[in-house]
Amino acid sequence: MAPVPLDNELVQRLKARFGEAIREATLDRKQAIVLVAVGKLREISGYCRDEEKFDMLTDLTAVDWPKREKRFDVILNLYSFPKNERLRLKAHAAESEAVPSVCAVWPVANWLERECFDMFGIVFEGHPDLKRILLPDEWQGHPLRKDYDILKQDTAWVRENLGIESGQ
Amino acid sequence: MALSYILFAFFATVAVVSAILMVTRRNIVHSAVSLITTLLATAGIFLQLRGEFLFVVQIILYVGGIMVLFVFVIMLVNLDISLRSVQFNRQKWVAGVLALVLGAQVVFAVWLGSGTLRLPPRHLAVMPARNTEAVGQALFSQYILPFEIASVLLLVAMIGAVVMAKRRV
Amino acid sequence: MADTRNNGGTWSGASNVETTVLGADEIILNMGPQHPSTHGVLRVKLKLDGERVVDSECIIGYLHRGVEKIAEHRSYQQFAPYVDRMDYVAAVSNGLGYCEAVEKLLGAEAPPRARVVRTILTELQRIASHLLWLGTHALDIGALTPVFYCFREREEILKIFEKYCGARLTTHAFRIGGLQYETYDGFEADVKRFCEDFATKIDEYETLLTENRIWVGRTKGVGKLSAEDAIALGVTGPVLRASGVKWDIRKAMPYAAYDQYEFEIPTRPTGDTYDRYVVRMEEMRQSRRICLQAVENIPSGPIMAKVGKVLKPPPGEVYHAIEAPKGELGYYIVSDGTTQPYRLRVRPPSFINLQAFDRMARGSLVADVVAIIGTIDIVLGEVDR
Amino acid sequence: MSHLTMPHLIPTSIQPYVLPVLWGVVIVAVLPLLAGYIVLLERKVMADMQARLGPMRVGPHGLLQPIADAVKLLLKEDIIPHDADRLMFWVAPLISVTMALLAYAAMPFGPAFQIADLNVGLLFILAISSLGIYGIVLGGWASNSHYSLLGALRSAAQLVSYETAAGLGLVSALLLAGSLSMREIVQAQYDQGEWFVFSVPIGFFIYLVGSIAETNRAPFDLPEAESELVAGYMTEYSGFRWSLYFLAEYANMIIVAGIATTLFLGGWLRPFPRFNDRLPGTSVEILDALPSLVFLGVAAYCFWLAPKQPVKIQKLVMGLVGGLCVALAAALAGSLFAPDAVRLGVHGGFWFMAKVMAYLYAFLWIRFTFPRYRFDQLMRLGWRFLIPLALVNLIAVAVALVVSQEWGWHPRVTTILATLATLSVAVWLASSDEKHETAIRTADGE
Repeated sequence: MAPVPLDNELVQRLKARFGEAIREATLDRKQAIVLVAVGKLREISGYCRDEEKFDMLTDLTAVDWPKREKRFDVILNLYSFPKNERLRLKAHAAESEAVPSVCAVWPVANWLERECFDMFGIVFEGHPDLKRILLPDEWQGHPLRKDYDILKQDTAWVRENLGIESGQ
Repeated sequence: MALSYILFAFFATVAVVSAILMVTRRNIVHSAVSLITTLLATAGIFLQLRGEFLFVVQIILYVGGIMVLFVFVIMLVNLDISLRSVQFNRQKWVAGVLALVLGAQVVFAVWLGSGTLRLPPRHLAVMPARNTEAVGQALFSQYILPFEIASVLLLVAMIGAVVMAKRRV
Repeated sequence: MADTRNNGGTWSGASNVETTVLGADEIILNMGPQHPSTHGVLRVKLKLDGERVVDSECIIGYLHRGVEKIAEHRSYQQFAPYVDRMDYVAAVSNGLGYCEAVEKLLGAEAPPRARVVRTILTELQRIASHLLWLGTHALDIGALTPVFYCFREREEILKIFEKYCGARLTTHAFRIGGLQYETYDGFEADVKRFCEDFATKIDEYETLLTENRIWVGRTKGVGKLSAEDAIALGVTGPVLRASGVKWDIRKAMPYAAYDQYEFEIPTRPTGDTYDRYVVRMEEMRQSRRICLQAVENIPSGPIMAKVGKVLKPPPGEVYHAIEAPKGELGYYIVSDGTTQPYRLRVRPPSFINLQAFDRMARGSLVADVVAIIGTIDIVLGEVDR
Repeated sequence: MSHLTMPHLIPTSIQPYVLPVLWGVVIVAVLPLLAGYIVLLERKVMADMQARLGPMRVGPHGLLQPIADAVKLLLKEDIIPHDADRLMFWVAPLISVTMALLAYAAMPFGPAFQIADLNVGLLFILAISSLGIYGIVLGGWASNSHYSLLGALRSAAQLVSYETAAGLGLVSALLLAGSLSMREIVQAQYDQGEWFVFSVPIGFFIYLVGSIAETNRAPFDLPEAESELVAGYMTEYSGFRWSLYFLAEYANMIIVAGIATTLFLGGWLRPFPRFNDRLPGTSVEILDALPSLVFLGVAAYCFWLAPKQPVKIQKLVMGLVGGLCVALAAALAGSLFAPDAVRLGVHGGFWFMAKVMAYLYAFLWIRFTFPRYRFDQLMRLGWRFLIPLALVNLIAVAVALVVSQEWGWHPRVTTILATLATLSVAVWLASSDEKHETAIRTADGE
């Protein structure tokens, strides 16, 4: 069940094109995962959409690994209608590092990136209107980070707007 | 006959009072409503003269049609801007003189007394019983020319409105 | 939930709501979050020029409960009921997606009997979800009668759910690895009876609406979305199929028992509100066909795979998507070997379809905004999570 | 008033004053009750069409529901918005209700029951009901809220434009009647032996559509469309003030139904007025016995239902309703043997109300089957389809009349030809409108 290194033509074409920007390619539970350098994310996404025909960005999300120095995994789930195939691009990003936005490549990323910013605090550089989408604007903190304890809320906002003292 | 005098007095006072109200009201919609009451009062006077058709047409046309558009426009236009602008443009003296002249003429006519006026014989003043047909007959026989001219005038007005509206859309 | 109290920061440059009054050429009309036709707590800020919509912004988050954060503090079995609360109109298909994702994570496989019963219940839930959509959508556009017919049929389906697992709306009908309950005797008869008389009922709705000149007038050409825009905006489900893209996960990547039955995928060329109506009506017919085929021979055998009481999936990650009534519902689960998921991300079809609202609403009239919100078929529980 | 059969209790000198007042009081008293029961009828018919039961809790089968509604509305708190224009806010519903009630002055409920037979009767009713717009417009403006102002402006625009369409529809029937007095119109239909709905069907259709739009009923109920403008001009009104608007709407509905009945469905005339062969051995015409039979049937149904009622009080009230129907049947039957004027009066009233109820049922039926028009479609239908069609219909009927008088053809033949001509124009208008509409849609679609 452990992830197995993957080396099919798609990975070779990517490596040929982007060289060492393609860090590693693995297969986990029969699903292709390609780890890429975060700087090149936009070029690789453009390439995947145009040449590799991954014309739909199904989902864009992030995973927080606090113990690593580049703590965030930015995950892009792609899908290709012609080839009926899925591909998962992954990029490591440090806390204050700006991730290039893929809104230009897939417009659906607009709200998805806003949610990532809202929940993780990852800044997407080049996003047309990056602001919180689910939480109120003045909310402090990013809930889906591992160090954001589930009991601790932005008590200031809750007290001021909802008038609940304990915030619980 | 006493009742008709009472009714006439009532309608006349209502018409005059609401006319004055219309001019003096600060709130535009109130003045529009008082204009409507004036028109209704004049319709009442038509009815007094047994002119049912005129009474009904006055209500349908003036009050039911034109005044609705007046009120419509009043609501569309943004009121508070126009309220702040100056209402009177400081020509009090000219207005005062004109009012005096007009008043003098009215007083002189009343002073001379109705004897001097060449009023048509009494019975003509009251309209024939079935006056809808009478109005119809008169309109399309003796007064066919003014009727056509009026309709052309209305047509021109409509086309003008359409042309103006077209450009803005 | 972008709050308007600060000085118009949330709006590209427009002044605060109060100052733009009727007189100026543009007004800002605020619909929701307590508006009768926003299908829940959605707030839409429309910038109008007269009756025409110039710009729109959806403000969401009023129903945000932090489901993904909770998932990180619950075991896999404990989290299953939360999944029903997201798209509370199609709880069964949420459950199917989650259970199959975790089974993929474990490398387990539900037994054939469980997979067939799951398919039947999910297709019934799809019909129920579309019925609720049709009723409320028609009510927004002013047709008062269809809503009662739709709810009458939906009631039959909810009765079947209640007999099977005791709950009508948030059913928690499935377990990781298969089913908790054996089907009650008479299950096949109930489903067959429902499917039989549903055929005439759906024709009843069609006669009421499809050729109705006012209905056609209110829906044709409203909220147009081209195929390219749909794919670019990541729209999935009936909204995508109505724009002419023939794609359905049940056919592209079959799951549960969908590969055993034949059914068509309805598509329409122009992608306006009328086409989405036709696509969903046709989908209900196809779901009925699937149910009929499935009920014919439900394989006997165990209903639960051997996954054991305590689930400890080996470390790694999986993304599994199913065709929910609203679109592609995906679960991306990262496991670190413990009994609790390290990260659980739900790909919500309503949230992503709602993003296409601005593209559809721009240039339409205020009365159409209500029809457009209805035609995207969103459930705010899933949009806000 | 001479034809009144009322025993001459009142000295004739003041009769022209007392009688109208008496009838006026009767109408103003009966109308709110009638409007209330039409609301109940509407909810029951709506429920029946939607596979459910409608109000069943208050009284047997919800028969006391209108009374409950009225009491509730009286007790509800009466809120006046903060900086609303208090005078206008108070006056607006009054205007609506008084205009609605005033229009009943010329309405011929039966040969005997008509307050004032003006010789401009029809025009008078149209004029008074067109004043009703002020109630809506001022109400919308006075409540000083964004939504109600939009609703008021929209309903004013809708009423003004559909009044012309409905008016022109009426004029085509007036051509045949030749007079504006409601009584003479009905008399003309009796003389010509044919209801005008058969001679000018398109006029009737235009008036039907126009009247639905004029009373803000679905599918033209955009001003108070729940989904966009919440409740249109009525948003800020509550309690009794709101019920005044509600009463005005239903009173207008009955007026519009009354006009249609008088002009197109032969007012108080029995379906086949001239068919008068007698029941064997009696002086009673067969068709005259019909109304009492209908009420007997209803009474039988009530008595059959009564024992089935769960609660004792409901048994009692159902029995009461049955008794009422029997009394009505007896009155109708009794009047057959009374002097002619009384018989005509009572039966005329029955037939008039039956036709009004049938017309209102068509209103309700249309309301529950059609979705709502969008505002621009509503205006387009009014101005580009109905009014031109009404004008063409008017010309066609006029030409038909002249042709039948000059060349001696039978009037029915010429009117049928006129109807066919207008129908072809209607089809052409609809198709050209369709092409134009798709042209607009494709234009602003890109």
